[in-house]
Parts: sequence; C-alpha cells; structure tokens
Amino acid sequence: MIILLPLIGALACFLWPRRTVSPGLITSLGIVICVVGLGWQLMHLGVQRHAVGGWGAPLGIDLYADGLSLLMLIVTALVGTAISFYASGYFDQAKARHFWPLWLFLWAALNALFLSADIFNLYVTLELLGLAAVALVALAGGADALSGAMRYLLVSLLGSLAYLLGVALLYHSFGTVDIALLAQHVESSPAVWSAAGLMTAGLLMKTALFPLHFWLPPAHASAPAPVSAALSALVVKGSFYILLRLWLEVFPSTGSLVGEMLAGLGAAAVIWGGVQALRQTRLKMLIAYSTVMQLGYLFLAFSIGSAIAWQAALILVLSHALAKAAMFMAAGNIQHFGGHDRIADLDRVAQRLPLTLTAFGLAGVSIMGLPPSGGFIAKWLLLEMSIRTGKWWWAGIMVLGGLLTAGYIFKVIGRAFTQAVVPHEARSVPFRMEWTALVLAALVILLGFFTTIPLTLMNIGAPFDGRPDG
Amino acid sequence: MNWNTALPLLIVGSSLLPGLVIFFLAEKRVAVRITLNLFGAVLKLVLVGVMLWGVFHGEHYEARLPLLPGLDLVVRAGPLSMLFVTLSTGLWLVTTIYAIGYLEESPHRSRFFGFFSLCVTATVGLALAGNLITFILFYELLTLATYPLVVHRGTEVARLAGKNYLFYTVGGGALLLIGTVWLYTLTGTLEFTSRGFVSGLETSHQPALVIIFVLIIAGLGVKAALLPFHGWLPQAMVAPAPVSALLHAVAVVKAGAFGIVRVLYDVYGIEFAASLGVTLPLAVIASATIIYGSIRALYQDNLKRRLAFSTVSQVSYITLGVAIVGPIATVGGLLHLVHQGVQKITLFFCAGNLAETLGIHKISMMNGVGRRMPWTMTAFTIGAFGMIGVPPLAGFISKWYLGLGAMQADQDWVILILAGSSLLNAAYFLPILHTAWFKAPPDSWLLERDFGRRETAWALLIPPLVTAGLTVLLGLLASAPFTPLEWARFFANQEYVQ
Amino acid sequence: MNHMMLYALVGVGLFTIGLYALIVHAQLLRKILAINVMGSGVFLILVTLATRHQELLPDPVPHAMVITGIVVAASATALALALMLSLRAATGQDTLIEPSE
Amino acid sequence: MKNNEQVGKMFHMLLILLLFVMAVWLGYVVLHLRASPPGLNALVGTSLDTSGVSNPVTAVLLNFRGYDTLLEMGVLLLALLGVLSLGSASDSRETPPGLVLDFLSRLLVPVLILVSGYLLWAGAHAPGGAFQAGAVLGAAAVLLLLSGWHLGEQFSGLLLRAVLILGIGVFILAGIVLIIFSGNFLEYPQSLAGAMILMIETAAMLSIGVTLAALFQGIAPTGGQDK
Repeated sequence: MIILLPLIGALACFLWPRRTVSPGLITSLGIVICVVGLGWQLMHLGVQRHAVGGWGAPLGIDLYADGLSLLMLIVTALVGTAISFYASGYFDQAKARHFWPLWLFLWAALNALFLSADIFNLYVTLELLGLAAVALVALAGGADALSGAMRYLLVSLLGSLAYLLGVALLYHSFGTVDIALLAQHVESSPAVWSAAGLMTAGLLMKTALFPLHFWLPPAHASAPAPVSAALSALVVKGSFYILLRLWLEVFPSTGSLVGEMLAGLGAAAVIWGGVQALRQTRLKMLIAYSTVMQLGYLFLAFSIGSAIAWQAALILVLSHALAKAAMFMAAGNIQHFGGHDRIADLDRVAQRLPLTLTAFGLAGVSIMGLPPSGGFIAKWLLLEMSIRTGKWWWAGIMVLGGLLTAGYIFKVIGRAFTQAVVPHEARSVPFRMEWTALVLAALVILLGFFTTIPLTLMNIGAPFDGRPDG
Repeated sequence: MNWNTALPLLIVGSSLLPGLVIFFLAEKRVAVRITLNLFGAVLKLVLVGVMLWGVFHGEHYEARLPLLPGLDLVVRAGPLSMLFVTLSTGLWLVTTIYAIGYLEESPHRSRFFGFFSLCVTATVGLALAGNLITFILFYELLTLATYPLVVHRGTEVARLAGKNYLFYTVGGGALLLIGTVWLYTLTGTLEFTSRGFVSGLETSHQPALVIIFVLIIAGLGVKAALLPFHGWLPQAMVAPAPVSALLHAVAVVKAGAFGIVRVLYDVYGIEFAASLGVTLPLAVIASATIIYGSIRALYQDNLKRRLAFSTVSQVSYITLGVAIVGPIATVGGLLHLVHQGVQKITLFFCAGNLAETLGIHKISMMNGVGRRMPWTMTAFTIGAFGMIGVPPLAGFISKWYLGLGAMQADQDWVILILAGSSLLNAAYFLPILHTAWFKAPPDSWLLERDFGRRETAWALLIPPLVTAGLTVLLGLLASAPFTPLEWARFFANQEYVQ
Repeated sequence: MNHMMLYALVGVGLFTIGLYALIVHAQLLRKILAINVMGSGVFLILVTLATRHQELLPDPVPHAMVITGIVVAASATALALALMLSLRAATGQDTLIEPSE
Repeated sequence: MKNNEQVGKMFHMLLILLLFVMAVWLGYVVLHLRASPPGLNALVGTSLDTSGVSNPVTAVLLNFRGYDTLLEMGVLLLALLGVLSLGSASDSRETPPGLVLDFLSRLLVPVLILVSGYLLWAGAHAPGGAFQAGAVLGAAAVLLLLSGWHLGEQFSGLLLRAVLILGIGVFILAGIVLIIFSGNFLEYPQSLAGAMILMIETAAMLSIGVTLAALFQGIAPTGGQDK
C-alpha cells in the first residue's frame, strides 16, 4: 500500500529523531518499488479499484487507480525520491528531525490524494497535504518564511472549507461522495452548480491560479529548498489533479463557459506570472513566479478540452515537476554556497558551481518549452490542439509565454557567464545536492525523447475520454 | 540496428559524446581534451566520407525514433544534407584546431569546447533531419549551444550581445514553431519529401499556407540574418574568433539558410511555392539584404564588424539563388552555401590571427600588416577575392551559376543586383588589402606576441591556409567528381524533374 | 420549511460572515477565528441537512464527516496559533508582512 | 489620501454586496435541495448489524469510513509535528496555580478520566466514541498542565512519542493485519469487529488526549520571558 508506507516511515522518523535520514531514504525507495508494482498491475490487469474496509461505495471509501493516478504517483515518486536524497544533504541535525516526519506525511497525503475516489476523503487528504506543506514552509524560520506559511495556511484552510461546503451540497443532493457514483447521478441543478463553483474556487485557491496566486510566491520562495521543490513540483499539482478529476468525470461538459473562463484565467496567469518573474531580483522569487505562470498553461487545456490536450497538460505536469524541482534545488545550492540568491550577484557564485548551473540551464530549457525536453512536447501538443480546435489565441498566449520565460531564464543564466569581480567566500555544497538537481534536469530532457512511455501509461483506463461509462 | 541506421546516428553522436565528456573534464587536462576533440572531429569526417560514398551509390541511410504518435525523430541522408554535413564537418575539424590554438591559456576551456561540440552536433543534426520537427529540435539546440559561446568572454558587452542574440533567435524559434505546428494540423505529416508535401492540399488552404510560409521563413530568416532580422549578427562579433567562424561559416547562419532551402524545396516544393506567389517577395528581400549588408559593411572600421555585415550580404545569395525558381540558380545558391562558408571562415581566421598576434582590431590599424604576417594576409587576400567573385576562385563559380540561373528564369534584374553587390564587395575589401599590403607598417604593433621565426602559432596559421587552399581548389576543380557542384546538381535534378 | 432548515440558513450566514471577517481584518487572530466561524457554518449545514426527513433517523454519515471535520479544524487552528505566536516573536507584530527583497 | 480612502470604501461595499449575493444564493440552494435525497441512511441501517457496533455514527467513523478516520488521526499528529517544529515548546508557566485551581484540578481530573472512559465504551451503542473521549482526556491533561504539573523527564522522550503515535499506529497495524486475513484494508471479520474497533478506539483516545495536551503545551506562550 503506497499510502501506508510513507506514513509508517513518518512515524518511525518521529519515534527515533536522531537517525531520521536512513528510514527516510529507505521509505523513499520502498515507495518507488510500490509504485512500480502498481504500474505493473495497471498495465497487465487494467484499472484497479480497492474498497477499503470491504464495503465499497457508496457506504465505504473506494481507492481507484487508473493511468492518470499512476502518472501522478510516478511523478511524485520520482521527484520525491530526489527530494529525499537532496534533503539528506541539506538539513542539519536539528532541522532534519522535524523535516523527515513532515515530509513523509506530505508524501503520504499526496499518494492518498492521487488514489482516492471519494470526494470527502479527498478533503481529508487535502487538509493533510496543506498542513504538512505549511509546517514545512515554516521550517525555514525567520519572518519571511513564517509569514509566508501563515498566509499559505489561511488560504489553504479557506480553500478546503469552500471545497467541503461543495461536498456537503453534493452529498445532500445525491447521497454519495463517490466520484464514479456521482458521475452517474449528477444532473444540472442550482445545487450542482453551486457545488461546482465552491469546489472549483476552493481548489483554484490551492492551485494558485491567477488571480488567487498571491500567496504562492512568498511561501514557495521563503521555504527551505527541498520544500520549495516539493511545493512547486508536487503540492499544487495535488489540487489540480482533483480539479481535473471533478471536471472530467463529475461535472457536466468541460467545453463550457467555465472551461473558457478557467483557460482565460490561465492565460492571464501565463502573462502576469511571466512579467512578474522578469521583474524579480531574487532567484527563488523568480522561480516561484515561474510556477504561477506554468500553472496557467495547465488551465489552457480546460478550454481546448480534447483528450490530447489533457495528455499534453499532464506531460506538462510531469516535466514541470521535474524541472521545477531541479530549479529550486539549484537555487538552494546557490543559496547554500553563497548565502544569498540575489540575481545581480549570481556571477560570484554560479561559476563555481558548474553542475548546479547546468541543472538550472537544462531545467530552464524545459520550462521555456524548447526542444529537446518534456516541456517542448507538451507545448507542441497544446499548440497543435489549440490550432486544430480553432482556438488559435491560446497558441498566441503560449508563444508569448515562451518568450517571457526565455527572458527570465536567461536573465539568470546570462549572469552566470559574466566575470566575477569580487571573490566570494563560500561554503561547499554537498556532492549529492548538486547531482540530484542535475539528474532531475537530465530526466526532463530525456523525457523529450521518450514521451511515448508516459503517454501510454496515462491512457490506462482512458481517463480522458469523457465520463466513465456504467 | 543495421549499419544504415547506425551511421547517421554515429555521425551525430561522434561530436555529442566527446562534447558531453568534455564538460566534466577538469580545466587543466588539456591533453585529454584535445585528443577527444580531434578524435571526434576526425572520426566524424571519416564517417561522413563513408556516407558520402554510400549515398552516391544509392545507399539509403535513415534512423527514426518515435516521438509522439504519428511523429518521429528522423535522421536521414540525402544529397542536400550531405552537402551541408560535409561542409560543417570539414570546417569543424579546421575550426577545432584553430580554437585549440586560439584559446590556449584562457579560462573555461572545458565549457567552451563542450558547447562547441554541442554546436556542431546540432548543425549536423539539422542537416540530416528528415522532417521538420527534427529540424526544429536541432535548430533550437543550436541556439542554446551557441549562446554560451557568444557570451564566452564574460564581459558586460558580451552579455548584452548574448541577450540580443537570444532575443532574435528565440523569437525566430517561436515563429518557426507556430508555423510548423499549424502546418502539421493541416497536413498531418512533416516528413521532408522531394518536391514538397503540401501541394496536395485543397486550394481553400492556400491563404493559410502563405501565412505559414511567412512565419516559417521569418523564423529561419532570423538565423539567416535576412533583413530586417540581421541585427544580432554584427553584435555577436564580440565573441572569440573561432566562435565567429562558427556563427558565420559553419553553423548558425548556414542553418538558417539551409532551413530556407529545405522549406522551399522539401516542404512546399519549389514549383508550388512559386504558384503561391511567395518566392518573388523572398527573392526581393534577399536582394535588399545583399545590397544593404554591403553598404553597411563599407562604413565599418572594425574588421570583424565589416566581415559580419559582409556575411549578412553574402548569405542572402543563397536565399536569392533558391528563390529564383530555376535549376541553375538553385545550383548557384547551394554552391554559395559551401563556398561562402569556406571563404568567410578564412577571413575570420585571419582577423582572429591579427587580433591575437598583433592586437589589431581595426582596419585603420592594419597598415603594412602584410609584411609582418605574409601568410595570414595571403590567405585573407584569397578569401577576399573569392568573396568579390574573382575567377577562378570558388566565389566566382557560385556567382556565375546564380547569374546564369537568373537569366534562365527570366529574372534579369537579379543580374543587376549581383553586379552591384560585387562592386560593393570590391569596394569594401580592396581598401583592406591595399592598407595591408601597400602602406608602410608602423614602428611597433599594439600587442605583439613573439613566435620566433614564425609569424604566429602553427595552430592559428594552418587553418586559414587550408581553407584558402580549398577556396582555390573549389574554384579550379569545380567540375571534378564529388565536388559541391555535383551534389548541388544532383539535388536540383531531384527537385525539378517534371 | 422546518426549524432545521433555519439552522442550515444560519450555517450559510456564519460561512458568509466568517469569509467577510477573513478578508477585512488584518490581525491574524481575527483571521483564524474567522476561519473557525466559517468552518462552524459548514458543519452546521452538513449536520442539519441530515435531518430533513423527520420520519427517519438522522443520516449518520454527515455526522461522522463533521466529527472528522472538527478534528481537522482543531488541528489546523492549533497549527495556526503556533504559527501566529512564532511570527509575533519574529516580527513583533500580529499581522502578515510582505516578503523582503 | 482621501481618494485612496474612498477606493477602500468602495471596495468594502462591493465586498459586502458580493458576499450578500453569495449568501442569498447559497441559502436558496440549501432550501431547494432535492426533496428526497437517496441518503445512505437505509444502507447504514442494514449494514449496521455486521459492523460490530450499534451506534451508526461510530460505525461510519470506524468501520464504513474508517480510512477517513485514519487519515484524520494523521492530520492531528501532523499538526502536532508542525507545532513542535516551530520550536516554541516550553515548560509550563512558572507562576504557581492558585488554591482554587489546584483544588479543582485535583477533584476534576479523576472525574474527567472516568468520563472519557465511559464515553469510549458508550460509543459502541450511543453517541460518544474515541474523539469525544479523547477530547475530554485532553481537557484533563490541559488542566493538569495549567495547574503546574510536570511530566517527569523519563516520560517525555521516546515513551511520550510512542503514546502519541499509538492511535494511528494501531490503526495502521490493524489494517495491515486485516489485509492479510480478509484481503481488504481495514475489512474487519464480522466476529472480531467489535473488539477490534474498541481496541483501535482505545489507542486513538489515548493518542488524541495526549496530542491535544501536547498541542496546548507547544503553543502555550513562555511565561513572561522574551524568547
């Protein structure tokens, strides 16, 4: 059971705080093995449904795994393992004893979220996720981080409550909280639309779609590097995943006005995030705004709405997760090494961390959507679909976004080539921190050549072909 | 995987792998790095030789990797690719030797040679690309790999030049991408095919096809330094001389021009493009660029800047040649792709030698430099004469075919352009030669380095002499077997057979 | 409309008032309280709607949900208060601050 | 500045208006929900016999939707972890408790513990259960803390942490054992259901109580000292 393992790991870490690293890493590897096992099951046996407690929906809670869940789990496993390795070099003893249990809880929450087929259960996992994320942000200490964490917590709670109210309305309308059953019963009514509105608004807050993104940059930028990586790469994707599930399966028709509206907000996020990222003077803030922007791309798929557009969005989720984690890790290395992340002074630092810089550059390639990278493939598919469906304005937004991204990525990279005038005192960066970032970044480049694999995986159970029948 | 699949991959990989290894080499391991570099370059040259032989005897080389459902990455050898591959591989070897000599003792050499190798990988890759998406992939890789080279010096000026370079090329890449995606939604394929694959579409798509053409050509035109997208090229001359050679002769500019040829012939099909009415405007733009570049070159005192504007002008000959729509003009354009490369690289090598040995950057400082560095200036002179189009040098041959082609296609105005630009070429090259050979040298040079009895280091001297020699040979032996002329004809025959 | 529905309406009211307070007030303690008020509103709606049919026993599932919800809310509040105190220790004020450059 | 104020006021009014509209709309929706929701009432009723307990809410919490409860224990523990990681844990306040508090706490704590035990037991057939019991237990512990009781050093280390994770630990353990026996996570065999639920609940109650107290301890401001 993929959910339990990190939970147990978290407990173990809590119980024996002195030696947190090894159980943490063992747990990570264990999760990877479990995910691979699940993948094998899905490929050979098809979609999996597990009734917890043996009751089955509507009375009990169902776990459900199809290609979509599997892909998200794989992303989480990949990035999560990398983060674990990275963190084992990043934190000192005092922080590590808090980090590991929290982080494994976060991981458990993500896995639980991706496997749940029950909207109330999803609420619980969302809360678990939110609280773990907030506590991790606060781990950095200092006024910025605490304030960022506080803002994040308030937003997260507000989002959850809106979501819960939506769940309440749905339950009282249809007497079930199982996604598949709801999909069968739902019909258009004021209650359904209110529920859809509330749940969507709540989840959008957590996904930080423009203009509800205000909390994200401070929280993501002030957190410790591995945490930033986890937040940007994975946590925001959790609520996006629920949103996707809901709109794909429960609520009627995606090509509607709501879809257009979400895509419009997404487009605004692309532009706004890009412009803001360009204006930042601190590296981590820049990367955080870049996340706001990249999340915008995902929502374009809501308007385009074809199966391929969804697949493109998921490839984007995958490559963004890898790339953004690599970027935050690189930023973490730079900060660790030079004690700051001011972009204007990067030249003093960056030249002495070639591996880190390479990682940043490679990740940047994908974020910009240049070939060869996963980001490019995703963008290609989205572009193709937007033109095919006649919604070429989204293509325009994407291209403009790409240019903005190139602008801010190279704003950073350009600094790395200029000659440093003043030598800089520095702390050495642990070997594994540099390599983890690099490996992630290399993965996202490789993804550009092997996209067919995730595409096949995510189509198990055909999650994108409208509502499941039956 | 059989040999015919492996060969194109090997050719691409023979610079990729050494490049990747070089990144991780420590700065001081000079011997290993040089060995790797030269090994890659020579190996590539040998492989290309084998492939040339094979293609000539009708062998079919192709490798594909599925990228997306319905879209593959394809590398394939054909006459046009071979022309470009041979050019860049040959010149790469020479440039590598030159760069080793040029960058002796300078910092960040591992980084430099790593990207250098990547750059050639990208060039060869896009030359061999069998469809438009593979082309784009390598085209963007080229952008990314050249950026660190442009900013290599690390000065503020270099950073700004790099910024500018990116601004143009990434913008161009975006146009190219959007045009390609759009095309793909219409045709469902991007495979390069002789005489194009879009002509079968319904006529209602024609307006869209024209817009796509404009998008794609604009995207490629950025790298080909077509007016009005030429701005980055003169600025990029802050880069070290080997990089300039790479930009102007081996890789970047050529990639743009090559792409235009590809799109015109193997995507649209030249006759279909002509029927869409897009070739004439393209020819006009190319002509304007030729004249404009030449005139700007006249006013530059900085040697490398003058050469850069000369490139702006000369590369458009290629575009002009292929846009005239006629087999002979096509041959001329393609020939110029090779000939301009060989000649321009000679000139940049020499400019680099002057800067490296004597500290000369400006034409006004070149008084009597021919007496101090006779070999270098001999090579320079040959290159310059080639550019002007003096027979029997390489440049003459290509201009000859261009002119003939224009007559054949009833585009007589092109002759005027050619004549005018040749005059302008003479006007900006001859004064340099005069200054160098006939003015009295100053008492001392700005920053003279001592090389004993030689005028400069061997690694710096050999490459320009080799390429100058090539310029002469390509002119004299133009009709011998295996020359670029023959390949160009091979290609033109494929495209124009009715 | 029975009296239970009145409670549900109160729930809606609480939710709204909480949201208003959350947006308007700058002080963190008030914000945290506001969130709790909102939560109470939601729980009230959940529970009261479970008894719409007088002829039947109340539906137990929403009750269970509310218990879960309350525990979650209590946990979140605890974390929020702890954060607030730490923040005050770090900045000396009880409002949010903008990230420094 | 005046302009700014006016904009602020405008915004304020707009907000009130928007919220008002939202409230009215939600009220309308709540009142007009479908007349006869096919609630799970009937289903719970029929399955109750096999659940091992007779109180439907407890059945839902610990059997039908036990997985939710498990995760929720996680949330509680997580909050504690978060609070602890903030590092403001401190000894209880230095001022000695007043006479009344001291007396009352001595009187109340045993009663509270007794009540929590009752609630736990009653949960099987009447309103009550682990959470209620845990909350009462927690209250007792808080009372103790307030009146100046200290935990001995020897208890605050591994042992305390063990108690904290006892609830969720037993839950998970039971789940895993049950996978082996019945194939499904947390699927109780009918004969053992009552006993197992009681066992889990007991563990949960202990953990909840201690966690709540620990949360209180973690948040409690350090008495008077700065930092």
